[in-house]
Amino acid sequence: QDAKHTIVTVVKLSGIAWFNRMEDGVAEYASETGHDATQVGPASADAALQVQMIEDLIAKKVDAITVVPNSPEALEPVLGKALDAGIKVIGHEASSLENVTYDVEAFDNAAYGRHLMEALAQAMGGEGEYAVFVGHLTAKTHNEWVDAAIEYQKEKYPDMKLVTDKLESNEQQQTAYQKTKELLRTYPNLKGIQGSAGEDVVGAALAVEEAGLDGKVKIVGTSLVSVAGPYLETGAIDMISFWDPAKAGIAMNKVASMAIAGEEVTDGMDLGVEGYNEIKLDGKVLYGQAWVDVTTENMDEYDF
Amino acid sequence: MNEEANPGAPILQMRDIRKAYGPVRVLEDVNLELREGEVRCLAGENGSGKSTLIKILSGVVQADAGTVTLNGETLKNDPMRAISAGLSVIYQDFSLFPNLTVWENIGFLRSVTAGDAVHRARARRRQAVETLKRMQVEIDPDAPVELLPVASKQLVAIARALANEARIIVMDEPTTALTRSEVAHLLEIVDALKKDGVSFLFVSHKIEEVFAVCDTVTVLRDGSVVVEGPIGEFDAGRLVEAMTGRSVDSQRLPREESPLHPPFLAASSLGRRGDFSEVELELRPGEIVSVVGLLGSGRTELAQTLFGYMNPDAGRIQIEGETVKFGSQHDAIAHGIAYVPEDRLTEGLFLNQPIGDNITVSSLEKSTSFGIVNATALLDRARKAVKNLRIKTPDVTPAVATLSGGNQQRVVLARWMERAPRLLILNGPTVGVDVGSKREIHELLVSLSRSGTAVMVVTDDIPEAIALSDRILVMVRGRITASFDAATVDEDTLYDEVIREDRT
Amino acid sequence: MSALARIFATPQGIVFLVAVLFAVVLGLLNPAFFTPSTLIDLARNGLVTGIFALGVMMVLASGGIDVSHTAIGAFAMYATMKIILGIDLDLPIVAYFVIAATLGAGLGLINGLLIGGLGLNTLIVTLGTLSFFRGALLTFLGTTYITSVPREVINFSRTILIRIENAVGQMVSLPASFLVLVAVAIVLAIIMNFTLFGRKVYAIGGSEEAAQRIGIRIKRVKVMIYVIAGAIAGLAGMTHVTLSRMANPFDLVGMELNVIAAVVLGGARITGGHGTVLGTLLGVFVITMINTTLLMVGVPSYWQKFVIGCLIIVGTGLPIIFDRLAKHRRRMARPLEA
Amino acid sequence: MSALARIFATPQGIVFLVAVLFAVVLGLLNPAFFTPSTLIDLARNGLVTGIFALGVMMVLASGGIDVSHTAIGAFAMYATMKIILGIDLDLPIVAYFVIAATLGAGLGLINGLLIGGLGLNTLIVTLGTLSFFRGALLTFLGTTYITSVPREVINFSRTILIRIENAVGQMVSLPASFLVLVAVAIVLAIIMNFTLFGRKVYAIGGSEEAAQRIGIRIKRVKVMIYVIAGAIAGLAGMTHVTLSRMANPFDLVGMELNVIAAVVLGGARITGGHGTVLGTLLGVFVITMINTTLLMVGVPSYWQKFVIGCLIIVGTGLPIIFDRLAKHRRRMARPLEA
Ligand SMILES: Nc1ncnc2c1ncn2[C@@H]1O[C@H](COP(=O)(O)OP(=O)(O)OP(=O)(O)O)[C@@H](O)[C@H]1O
Ligand SMILES: Nc1ncnc2c1ncn2[C@@H]1O[C@H](COP(=O)(O)OP(=O)(O)OP(=O)(O)O)[C@@H](O)[C@H]1O
Ligand SMILES: [Mg+2]
Ligand SMILES: [Mg+2]
Repeated sequence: QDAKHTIVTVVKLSGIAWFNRMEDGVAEYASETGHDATQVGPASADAALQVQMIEDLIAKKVDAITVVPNSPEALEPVLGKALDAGIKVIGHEASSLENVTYDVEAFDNAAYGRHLMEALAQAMGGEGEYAVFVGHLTAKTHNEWVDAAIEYQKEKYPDMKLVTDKLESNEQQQTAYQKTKELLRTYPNLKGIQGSAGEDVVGAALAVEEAGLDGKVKIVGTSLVSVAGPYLETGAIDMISFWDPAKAGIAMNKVASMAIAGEEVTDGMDLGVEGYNEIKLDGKVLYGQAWVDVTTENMDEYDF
Repeated sequence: MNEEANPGAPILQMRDIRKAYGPVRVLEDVNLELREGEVRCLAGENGSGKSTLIKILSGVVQADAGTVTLNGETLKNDPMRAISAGLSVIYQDFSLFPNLTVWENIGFLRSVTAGDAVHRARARRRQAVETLKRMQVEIDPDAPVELLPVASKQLVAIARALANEARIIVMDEPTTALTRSEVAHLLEIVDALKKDGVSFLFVSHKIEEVFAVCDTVTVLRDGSVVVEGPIGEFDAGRLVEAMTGRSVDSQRLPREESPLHPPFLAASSLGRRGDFSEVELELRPGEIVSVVGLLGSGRTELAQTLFGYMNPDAGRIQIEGETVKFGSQHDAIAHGIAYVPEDRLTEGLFLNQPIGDNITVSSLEKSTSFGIVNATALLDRARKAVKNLRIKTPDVTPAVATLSGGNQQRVVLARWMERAPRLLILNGPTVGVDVGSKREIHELLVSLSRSGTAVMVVTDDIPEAIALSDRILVMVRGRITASFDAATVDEDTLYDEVIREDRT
Repeated sequence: MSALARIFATPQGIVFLVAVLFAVVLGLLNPAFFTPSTLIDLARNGLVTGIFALGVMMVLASGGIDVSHTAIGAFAMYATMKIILGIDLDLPIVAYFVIAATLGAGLGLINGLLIGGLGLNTLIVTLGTLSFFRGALLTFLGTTYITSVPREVINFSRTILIRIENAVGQMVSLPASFLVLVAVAIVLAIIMNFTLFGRKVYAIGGSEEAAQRIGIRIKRVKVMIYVIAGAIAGLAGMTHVTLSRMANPFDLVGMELNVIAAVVLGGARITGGHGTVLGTLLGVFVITMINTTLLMVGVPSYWQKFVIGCLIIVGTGLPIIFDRLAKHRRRMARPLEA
Repeated sequence: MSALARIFATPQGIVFLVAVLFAVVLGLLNPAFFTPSTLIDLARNGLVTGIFALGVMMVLASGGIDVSHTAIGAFAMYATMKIILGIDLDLPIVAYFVIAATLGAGLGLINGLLIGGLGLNTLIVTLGTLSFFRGALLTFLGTTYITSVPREVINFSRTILIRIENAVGQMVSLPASFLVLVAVAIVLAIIMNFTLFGRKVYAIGGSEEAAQRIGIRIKRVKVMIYVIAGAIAGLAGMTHVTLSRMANPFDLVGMELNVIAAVVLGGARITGGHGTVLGTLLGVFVITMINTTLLMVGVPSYWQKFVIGCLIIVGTGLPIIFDRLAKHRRRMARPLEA
């Protein structure tokens, strides 16, 4: 490849383990291909800050922007502006985005949500009260997971019962902790919690442990070993799942490069990234099968 | 220098003190000495540099040149060192802590000088109570200072200085808010302490106090010492002449008789619970009426009620025959009434804003058309007022805070005169004003009154009342007990009437 | 004092110099910086902060402080959109701004009554109403984005005042909402400098007690100040909608300290009595420049906080140090004999 | 005045009564509220706010304001963890707190020197350092969570003072870090009431000019105030780590207005000179109760903001109204003749 592309990945929030790992992937991609691939993100998970960053990137005239939006709707106008300026836009965790060239999803969100619910139901023995967390009520992906999970539970595990509306953690461990405590007091028979943001399960596990309920309240959700490790170890968290953000980062950048070069992405194609070997293309959205389950047993295999 | 007058070594020496604020030279080569047991009066007109000299002495303000030696030790611009060397200052503005109790205010100075690490609440409170008892004043030691009236605050400031067992006490106009009997007590205490070897530096514009208590006098004029010597070498006339550079008449101001106009404001059976009752009052254009009385006699409340600041509970107020009801002071202002408060420092002035703005701020409407203010017209008016009232300032742009107390008072007056009020009520109009300026302010008020303004003055300065007014009302415990023609009454009669209730 | 020294002796001067220095460094690092398009970009980015800041400046000049302005802005913008979508009428865009300003004025009235009427401390009241207005918005009006904004808003946000091409061939445009800032700035400058009301605001900021004694109806003036500040905040909120083309009830709140920082950098004093429209705009410009251009030269975003923190401290600290030095030098320059 | 009326006439009184009322309503809605476990829960939840609030109270008493305390806390906690993980020594948990307090004191010293030494406005300085400390933390120390906190911290956070079972069989426990709050409260109460330093703080808050004139070395005292406040903020940061078992550099900052609200509800005045340890703890208790228990009765979380906003306004407004009424009544009770 002779042309050097400038690709910037805009993440929800910089500094948290999840996106640090994604940054590793972006860096790996940069060093392997020689493209100028970098990652930026705001200090707080705020759509307005992302808008501002993208405005700046448009001004800098990068070749492609890959973005993990805090709120897809809020970003539509500025992403449209980017497309108008001839910049390729690749989304992630935002299959509803319209102003994108492509959107890369690690997996079909509904399938992933069902997968998590299955794990929670197994742990709870198929019955009892449970609650669900999302990072933000406006985060599309989290809501898709959770909605599919709830639907799956109603169909398959009628003895389980969702006690309250989706809870919002603002992707903060403290908030998740606080709300879990309140949950436990309000619904003393609670037996399960499903988290969506990486911090949800950690906050929930701390509250559950403090209430002396570890083992009794099952916790399953999306997180990383580096975040949830101590609680996986003690068994306060039963299982975490994730997709490797590094791999997602590479996949996004790869798709971005292809788009810049004018190459076509096709159904069933192999991106050459683990978990994205046989992608499913649905309109502008392409899905991999890239989820990973971690429990006490296999947690040592992951160092991020 | 008159060494014989006070044998003994000087415990305080100020040498060649020089100070300038920007281009203004406030003090030039001032020398001052104080011996053990000496009471020295520091006299001078407003703005002659008395307060500044005191602030340099106490280390609050740094001199540009010169030395201050206390007990042989040279002080270096540090209030703490000065205080521990035995200096206590009663500042013109009191410098109290409004949030703390009376006793803690009194005891604080002592705690600081003693270098206490722990807060010795009980001991300090006891000392404070003793000091108050010694001064024969009744103030609740546990009351927060912010709730006290001005006079009590001044007494607390004095108590703080006395409680510190200081060797030198500086009093910058300590009696401005006090009544005669309180002043008498204070002077007794000064006498007693003097016998114990305590020295005093005493600033007052009340000439009779100076002669009553001082041994020696230093007179400042425009920042330089003009005369200095034992009090015996002076009489009132000479002292005033030294201060002002001219002779000032202390007699009743001459004035042309003005025809009897119908009253501008008349009050009948006016009463306010707990403050005053059955007040009958007529204020006429061309007449100056003084209301004299002791602290707490209700004079201030009466004045404020006439200004709409408080509501009366009984009786009525008529303006030019029409009964009126003031909802707030704005209604009074709308009727052409102006009020000059007694506490000019906190209530009257925007200290950090230019002199010009302070003068014109209450009469902006005069230079306003269609809501838009004409800035040049304002400036012109301010300059004219500064000239008319002889306010000592190079221009109208410096902040009012840079003026001396007496000049600040003139700014307050200038402001109200800009409004051309129909009735001007003044509460202690010459508090802290030097004799020369006082006379000028009196002259101003008389000419204002002759030009058709009704003037009411609330004061406890009996000579002032006689010099200034046409009619004098005496207020005792909320009632007007006597009315005198100022041209014929003498000081003693008036004073007897004022304290009548005290004796019975 | 030389001219330079005199400039250095005021907070605005320092801030201005730092801004120039900053711009020069940026320009060296990225030559694209010195183009008209950068200026337009900054003007656009500082729009909402600028409008908020003008209202806050007036409050500061009166000796108060207002931290509730962002909550007022958010409430006004969201309520306006709800109302308009509710009545379903084709109103001109001016009507939107009028509604938002009116709502803002209404909320400002609450501040004003508490502060002017009851005489409560301004920081406490606005801390309370910041929480109160925001809570009311989220509890009673809603928590969902309104993305289906009326056509008028979209049209207005597409109306462009200036559009120029930058160095790399992209369009940079100044939206019509910039006129809102211009209008607020001009009107406020007239109010503050040429009307009796403006004088009274500065007088109250100088000394409340004194203002009262001379017959200024402090209560009325204060109520008026907060009503105007509220209306301005409402305009800022509405402007925000026209820029983002959606109404997000979670927006705006959180930027209040940033706005106050801009106003203070612009020379208004927290102790009251001082503050100018021009200074405030300068402060906003500097803060915006730092916030949005550091990224352009590849500096990580956390540096912004660091730099703004430094600037606030240096901008208020240096003038004092210079002042002291100058005083000392003047004293030393005088002859020893008086 | 009756006893009740007298209580109503102070802000703390109002706040206390509202808190009681609130608790009664909560208890009626959810009988589980009136159990010792609720109290323990509240104590645990208000821990960090409480420690911060005590430092802020001292600053308010001196007539200043400190909005940088959360940034100091975050910096101290994160730097402490970095240092300890860096040196890799087995230190007792006390050492952690000592390090955090020392770091906090160091940052407080910066505030103190700017405020005391240069005489800058406290709100401006701490606004600046809030931004500055936070920027420095994220720029120079790092932005990643530290989840692998040392064993000592985990052990300490598992050390329990009281553990009781609540009505539904769950454990509610008061962690040992509660002792940090108790210690800070006791030490501060002693400082403020029984040392001359504490009295000087109130004196400066009452009138700086007067304090200087009677020989209080204002600069020194002010520097000391911000150093102590910084140390307290450092302790709060470290306490936060022992509660959350991880060090997140993004935590804490953002709660500063909440802390100030608590202090003000507790009777400290923003104009200086007033404020007590007990009042502050009461304020924190009330804020915490509202923040954490509304969900128990099924009220959506945005109501919290609304309620706290109301409380701040009512808590500061009602006493003034009552005071006016009482004064009027007292006057009316006097006979008509003077
Ligand atoms: N901080 C200041 N800045 C500038 N000028 C000042 C300042 N303080 C005092 N001055 C000026 O110094 C001169 C002396 O003031 P000072 O207060 O010492 O007078 P004073 O003799 O005490 O008068 P009074 O009897 O009215 O109290 C005045 O002309 C005043 O304007
Ligand atoms: N804010 C206050 N709180 C409590 N008591 C007060 C307050 N203000 C005044 N008083 C009391 O009211 C009485 C009247 O005080 P005030 O000083 O107003 O009297 P006055 O007649 O104006 O005398 P003067 O003019 O000499 O000051 C005093 O006994 C004083 O203690
Ligand atoms: Mg003086
Ligand atoms: Mg009085």
